[in-house]
Amino acid sequence: MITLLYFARLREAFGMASERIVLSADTRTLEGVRTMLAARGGAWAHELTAGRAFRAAVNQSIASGDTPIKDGDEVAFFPPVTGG
Amino acid sequence: MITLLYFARLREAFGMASERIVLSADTRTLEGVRTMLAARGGAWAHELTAGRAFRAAVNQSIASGDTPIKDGDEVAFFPPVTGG
Amino acid sequence: MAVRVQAEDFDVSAEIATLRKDNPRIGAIASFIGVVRDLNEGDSVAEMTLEHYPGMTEKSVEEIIMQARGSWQVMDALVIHRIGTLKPLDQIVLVVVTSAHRGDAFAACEFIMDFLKTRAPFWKKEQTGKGARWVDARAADDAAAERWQKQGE
Amino acid sequence: MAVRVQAEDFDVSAEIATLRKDNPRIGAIASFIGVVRDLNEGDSVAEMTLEHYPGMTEKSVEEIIMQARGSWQVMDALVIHRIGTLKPLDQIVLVVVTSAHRGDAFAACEFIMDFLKTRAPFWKKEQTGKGARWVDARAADDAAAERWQKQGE
Repeated sequence: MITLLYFARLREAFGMASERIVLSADTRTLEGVRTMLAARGGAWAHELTAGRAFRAAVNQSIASGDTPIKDGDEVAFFPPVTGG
Repeated sequence: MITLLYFARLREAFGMASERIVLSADTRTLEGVRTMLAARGGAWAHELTAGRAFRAAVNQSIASGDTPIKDGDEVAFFPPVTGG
Repeated sequence: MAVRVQAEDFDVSAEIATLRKDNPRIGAIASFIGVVRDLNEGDSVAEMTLEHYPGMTEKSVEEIIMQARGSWQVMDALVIHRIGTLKPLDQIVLVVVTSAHRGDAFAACEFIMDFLKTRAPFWKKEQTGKGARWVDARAADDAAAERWQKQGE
Repeated sequence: MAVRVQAEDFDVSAEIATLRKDNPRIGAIASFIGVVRDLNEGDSVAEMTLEHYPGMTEKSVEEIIMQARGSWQVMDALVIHRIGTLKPLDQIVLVVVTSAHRGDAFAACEFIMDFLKTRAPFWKKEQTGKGARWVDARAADDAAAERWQKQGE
């Protein structure tokens, strides 16, 4: 199981703030998680493609496609930040 | 007549904060005023020589040796500033 | 070092007094306050809502402050970032840095602020005359943050 | 734009509120407070006395602010400099700059502060364990001011 969190525009687009999913045996990186989510189609396919401006964090640190994912991780997807 | 003002260390060294003097006919620049004051000897000669760190203003603007001086001007001598 | 994410407003004088802790080695206090403007990208803004990523926000801002401490002589630093609904003229963010000298205080304060704009997980949704919209990250902000990375290379 | 030379202390929150005048175009407020340290050049400082050149002080600081307005997008600026006798922990100087954007606010605030240290006619006399002494101008301060002139060339 991993925890998935969505923020701001992505939270609205997906219609949910978080979910818990079981990691398939061949999903070992952040890119694997993204591919799996994009395969849901609809807003998931639209928002989580390479051309879109989104960011991801693994266990609350900014992560990239090759960041390893393991059971128990907290994985977040969100738009570029606009604080301050 | 011109007004002379002295600040900080120079005020203490000269034992006065201000004075009014009559400009001699051949004193037409700030350098001329400095030469005239340095000719008084003692602290005046000591403080107002080229090697010492002092600054001057004419009519409340930082001035240099060739700044013209005319009757009615306010001329100030002081050490480098240390505000803030 | 303190990082606070809160809905409540703040008072810069009171925060500075707390941060100084009567430390007589402090000679310089640089601070920055961000406030809500009534105009963004040419549209009038009635109000905005700030959302954040609890946990990651505090962690990332603490990391930013540690990085500032590594680059400049910093006595202490405070970051307050508000969340929730804010209106024009409301204060959004406060950064205060104390130091012995002003150059370090200014540099560290601006560094922290630039990273808050580009790295800390906050998002703004504006209510404008044309409806609600999420604010896009500005290229100028990314450039400001990148400047620091180049200097550090 | 306001320049004040005064013996009285100041409150940064109150001064910022006055300077903002509820202008909703302001997005950024950079401020700097200089305070008296208990140590200078390795000697403990019990108190200091600040002397200035009335008239020239206000004139030169106003000129500095005008110069900052020419270089950056500045909404308004405030400078307060205290004179008289001050003790460690006392506030000496306040510079506040309001702007639409943070880069301009930071740059103008630091610019004004650097010039206050090097050009405005203030002098400090410290009372230390070794007796009273006039503070010498620091080469580092001259270098900080010179940096701006080079950028302007």
